[in-house]
Amino acid sequence: MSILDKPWMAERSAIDNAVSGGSLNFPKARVALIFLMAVITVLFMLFSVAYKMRMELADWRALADPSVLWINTGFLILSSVAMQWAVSSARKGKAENVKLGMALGGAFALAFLIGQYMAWLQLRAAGFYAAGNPANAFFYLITAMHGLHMLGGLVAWTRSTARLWRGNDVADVKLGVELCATYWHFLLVVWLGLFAMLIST
Amino acid sequence: MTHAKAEAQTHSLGIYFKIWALLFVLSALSYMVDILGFESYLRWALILTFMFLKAGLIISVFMHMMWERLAMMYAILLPPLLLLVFIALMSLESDYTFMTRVVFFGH
Amino acid sequence: MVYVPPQEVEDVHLHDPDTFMTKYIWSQDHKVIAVQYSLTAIAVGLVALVLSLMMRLQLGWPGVFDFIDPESYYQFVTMHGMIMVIYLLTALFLGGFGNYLIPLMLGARDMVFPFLNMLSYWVYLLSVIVLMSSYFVPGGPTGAGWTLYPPQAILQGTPGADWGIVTMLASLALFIVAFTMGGLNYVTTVLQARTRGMTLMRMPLSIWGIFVATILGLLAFPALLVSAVMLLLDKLVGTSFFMPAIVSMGEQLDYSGGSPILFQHLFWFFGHPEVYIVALPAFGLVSDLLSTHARKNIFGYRMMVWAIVAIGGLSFVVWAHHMYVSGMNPYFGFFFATTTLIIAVPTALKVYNWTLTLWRGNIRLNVPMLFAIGFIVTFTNGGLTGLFLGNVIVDIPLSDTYFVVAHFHMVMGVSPIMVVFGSIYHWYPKVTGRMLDDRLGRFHFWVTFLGTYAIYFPMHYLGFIGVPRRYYAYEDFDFIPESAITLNENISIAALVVGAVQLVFLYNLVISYRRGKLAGSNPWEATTLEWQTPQTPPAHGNWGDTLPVVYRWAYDYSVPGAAKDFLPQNQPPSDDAPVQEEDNLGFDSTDPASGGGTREDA
Amino acid sequence: MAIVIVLVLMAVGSVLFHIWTPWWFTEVASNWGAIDELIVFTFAITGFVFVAVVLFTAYAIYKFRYKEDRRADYEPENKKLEFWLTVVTAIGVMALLAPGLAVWADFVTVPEGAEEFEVVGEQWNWTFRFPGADGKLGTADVANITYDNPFGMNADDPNGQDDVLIEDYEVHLPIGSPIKVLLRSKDVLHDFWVPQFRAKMDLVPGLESHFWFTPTREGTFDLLCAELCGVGHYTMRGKVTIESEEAFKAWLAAYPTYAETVPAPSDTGGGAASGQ
Ligand code: HEA
Ligand code: HEA
Ligand code: CUA
Ligand SMILES: [Cu+2]
Repeated sequence: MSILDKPWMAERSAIDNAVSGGSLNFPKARVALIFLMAVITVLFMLFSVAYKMRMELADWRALADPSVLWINTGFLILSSVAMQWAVSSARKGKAENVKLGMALGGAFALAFLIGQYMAWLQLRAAGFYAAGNPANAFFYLITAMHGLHMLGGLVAWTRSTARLWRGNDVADVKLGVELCATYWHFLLVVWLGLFAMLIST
Repeated sequence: MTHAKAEAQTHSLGIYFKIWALLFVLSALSYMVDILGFESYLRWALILTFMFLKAGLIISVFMHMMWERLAMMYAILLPPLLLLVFIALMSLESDYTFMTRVVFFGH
Repeated sequence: MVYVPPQEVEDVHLHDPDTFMTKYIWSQDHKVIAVQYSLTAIAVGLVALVLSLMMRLQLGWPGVFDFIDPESYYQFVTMHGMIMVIYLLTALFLGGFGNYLIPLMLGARDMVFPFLNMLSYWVYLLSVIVLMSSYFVPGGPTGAGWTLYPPQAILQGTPGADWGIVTMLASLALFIVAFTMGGLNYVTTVLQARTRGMTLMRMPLSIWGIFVATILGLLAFPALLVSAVMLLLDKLVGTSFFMPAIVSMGEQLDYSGGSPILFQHLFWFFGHPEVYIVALPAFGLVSDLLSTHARKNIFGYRMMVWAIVAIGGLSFVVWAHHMYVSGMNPYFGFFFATTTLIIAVPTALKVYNWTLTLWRGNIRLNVPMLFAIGFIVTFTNGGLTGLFLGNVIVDIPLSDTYFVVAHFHMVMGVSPIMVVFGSIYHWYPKVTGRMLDDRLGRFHFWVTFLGTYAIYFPMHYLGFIGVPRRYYAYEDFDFIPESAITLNENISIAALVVGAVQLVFLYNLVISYRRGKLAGSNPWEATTLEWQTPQTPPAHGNWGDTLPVVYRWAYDYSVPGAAKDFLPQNQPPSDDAPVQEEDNLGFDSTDPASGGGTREDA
Repeated sequence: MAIVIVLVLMAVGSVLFHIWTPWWFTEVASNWGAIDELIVFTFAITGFVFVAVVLFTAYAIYKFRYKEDRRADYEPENKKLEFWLTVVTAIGVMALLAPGLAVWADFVTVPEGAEEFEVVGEQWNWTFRFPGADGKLGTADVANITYDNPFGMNADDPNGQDDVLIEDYEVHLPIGSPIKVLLRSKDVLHDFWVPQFRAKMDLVPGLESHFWFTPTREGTFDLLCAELCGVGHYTMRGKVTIESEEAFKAWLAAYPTYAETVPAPSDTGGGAASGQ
């Protein structure tokens, strides 16, 4: 099916009649997630554009990136790994491991968020206020935006996890677990990009 | 009409040649970027654009991907590509602003 | 011809309403949500309409109405522009028409995420409430112009710089959240929930327009969000994203180094796609109106789809044509003038195809058709003035004059509004089961069409003289002749008349709900699926027990050899309902790239 | 059928309105007369398209109005026709664009040796600065602005000492030679616009914008602000007088140079005190 088809023609018609209405072989929720991730990508790309542009103006003073960021990045990676483990356990039908993986994934994600907050506190203590310099402002802004998206992920995570704990069948929650994991990996990649940008300048 | 026939008519030889021609043009354009000496971000934006376009073409035709699926991939991938235009222009813009500040504001 | 049985639908769980509250208030039915969206949008639209009339009072009879001072004038301008573009048109086309038509036209039972859909409406309502609350905060709503350019938007000297701008930005952020929830729903529904036989290329153009506009919105609104968030921080926290060193009212402020131009780039990277977000659904809907009432297939369907997609893509690389006089890098002018004029080509093709659809048709001049014709005229007019503005050097004298105001009202304030009206007359029978009154409708059309032309056509000439926009008053300028003041007065009179006549329309909406002629299920003898529902108005779940199966494209009007002059999309091929056997119609029938795989999943 | 008549009247009426309109450009007073010509040319092309589309629509409606016993044609597409329409439109668009870009190229290339002067905008006043005897403007920055130094002059820039500062809403310019207008704002966006010159450009805080023109007609013209800059936007007015070189020199001589406005010698460094 393509834009070159002539939908009014008989031969085309015969083919089209047999076509079921789904364009993609994914569950609906996954399609929505893909679009959501595209939207978020655009959002962060635009922040980066603004960052790059603002950086080239003269009053930019790079800030000393708090070292706790490295630890946080570690948490985020662990969180992603745990989620992935939950997914593969779900595929194998091992309910207990799924629970454990999800719990760990959530815990590490929380640890990441707390760590990000610590980074803010450290910066403030060191006198880097948002209004002081655009580099500081961008740091707070970008980490906050990323954190908000993580929080949003945690809401979805809570729903899937609650269903797991209520004793639903693994097969029922499999999709939820998979989508969470995808989103987690996505946020990890976004963070790695942002982190690279923040520390390299 | 059977499905086999539908599949068979999908990729006649002509389209391969057309695609080859297009790929050729795109590569030529990439080289032009070098030859004409575009600079910094613009250069990379252009090269990346052509690269993406080529990759897209190859995926779409030679790897027998489903059109509909592809259309969606493009719908998702194209805008970030257009964002590259934005990035390139914004980079030029900040240089320009910076330049006027140096010349006229004295810092 | 193989017979394909109806698709085995995986039974969607419908949220069945049992009480009044769940049926009409917390409803998850896309039809109810659509009506909620539409009514809310029309309500704020009326506010914006009243604001425009207040502006016209001041411009027509300067100083006579002393409750309009400069502060309130700029607040009127800003709220009028913002409401009309975002809260009325975007919400009405996508939240209203999108919600109503997507599932019905595609043969689905509902949107794929009904709960999210409901949430989307409530967040939209919240954003409207926050917006309206700016009338009650100290200082009133912002008067920064709908473009909200910093530094002015957040500095003293602009009305509402303390609170109004904050409520405005907060409301926009909420709107974006609402839109994203709705948008993901529309896109996923179009891609995944079509009924058997409904391929993408069989979709009515309404759906194409709404679909592409939704994708544009999903990808463009983030730019508005980014600029709004950063502007908010500059305002509240004192960061300098957009703010350079500034002396305001004789005092050095605590800002340095930022770039106001960056805001403009971000804003228009959203803003230009935004104008197509309101144009593309209009393009789609009007195509269906024209085709149905001309009893003829839309001319050049494939070209129309291609043009919608091309316009959508191109609209992301023309943004800086709003910034020719902004002091940006002057060499950008070459790039943006070129891309801007290129966009005129696919748009022109759409105009041609609309007129060619009328050619050799069998045109029923009913109210929706009249509005559709009105659209063609006003859109052509407004689009052509866009060519003046897009051609960078020609824009230099015209920018920020009434020529621009005339351009965008013609192309956005009149032509899509024509489509809105036409579409309401067209689909009201499906929504309520009753026809709108025809005589009132004709009256409404004639006054609106002639009236708006009388408002905006002469306005271009004010622009040529050089009358600047966003001026509270024009006192003793040498270059503005006395006659221009008289002209302004006449424009205002026309605007008041047109504004008043909208009450007739509202009256018609209300009165016909009870007293209108019963419509039956397919009063216009249209082919698309929404007219083939078992009940009118469609019941919850839309289709009764089995989903419809689609056997033809959306435009089988006046098929040679058919018994009737329209064949519904779900009518199987037969002797008195043929499909075209051979390609003796088009110019070139060999088309190596067409064809493609079919899919067998349920 | 009323719609057919109305459409024809609209097409004809719009053209007649255009021909007879009393509302048109003021007489041009700069070298940018080419813009007027381009607009007339654009009008010719777009006007033709508009009339053609509307008349065609009207004719189609008239000819193919509903008849019970008639069937519409079945015509999904006509590739040949669509192709030619695309080509014709593309040609039309290029015909508009090419001359436009040529004039734009003139607009962005400031001629060698153009006289410079600077417009400084603030809410809601215009002030001006001329380069003085050395022909060079000194650097200036908003951060330097104090009560005594309203232009934010850099005290230690030698080029700036002889700059002539004009805190007045009226500016004079010599006729006949190209002038580069530099634009700077202290607070928000403004836009320097004299309708008779055709050209306009924003004043942007945080950068320096510019455009150029050659005055070709003597007289005093309204200067107005064309970018929304707060409640006083519509009151931000000025005057530009174009006159002979001698008259201009005489006028300029009446205004103080920067060095003359600096209150006391000991104070010269004071300008650097910024409000940061
Ligand atoms: C629905 C909304 C809508 C649409 C569709 C358009 C369509 C177009 N617009 Fe418009 N525009 C606005 C809404 C819209 N605009 C708004 C809201 C603003 C002002 C914002 C503000 O500042 O507040 C604006 C401002 C605006 C500007 C900035 C002016 C300024 O501030 O100085 C420019 C400049 O390029 C422009 C250009 C165009 C062009 C080239 C098109 C084209 O897409 C038009 C294409 C259509 C046609 C050309 C007609 C059909 C063609 C033919 C019949 C054939 C033609 C044939 C030949 C030429 C041979 N518009
Ligand atoms: C869709 C967009 C839209 C619409 C419909 C309108 C409608 C009108 N507009 Fe407006 N306008 C804008 C978008 C729109 N406008 C924008 C974006 C600006 C720029 C703001 C800025 O500079 O920041 C602007 C600015 C603007 C100005 C310039 C002010 C200035 O620069 O100082 C003026 C002046 O006359 C004006 C007048 C009018 C009038 C008289 C109407 C009308 O009222 C015309 C007649 C009425 C109709 C055509 C019917 C309209 C129908 C509805 C409103 C829906 C109501 C719903 C139902 C009844 C179902 N508008
Ligand atoms: Cu200064 Cu408007
Ligand atoms: Cu635009």
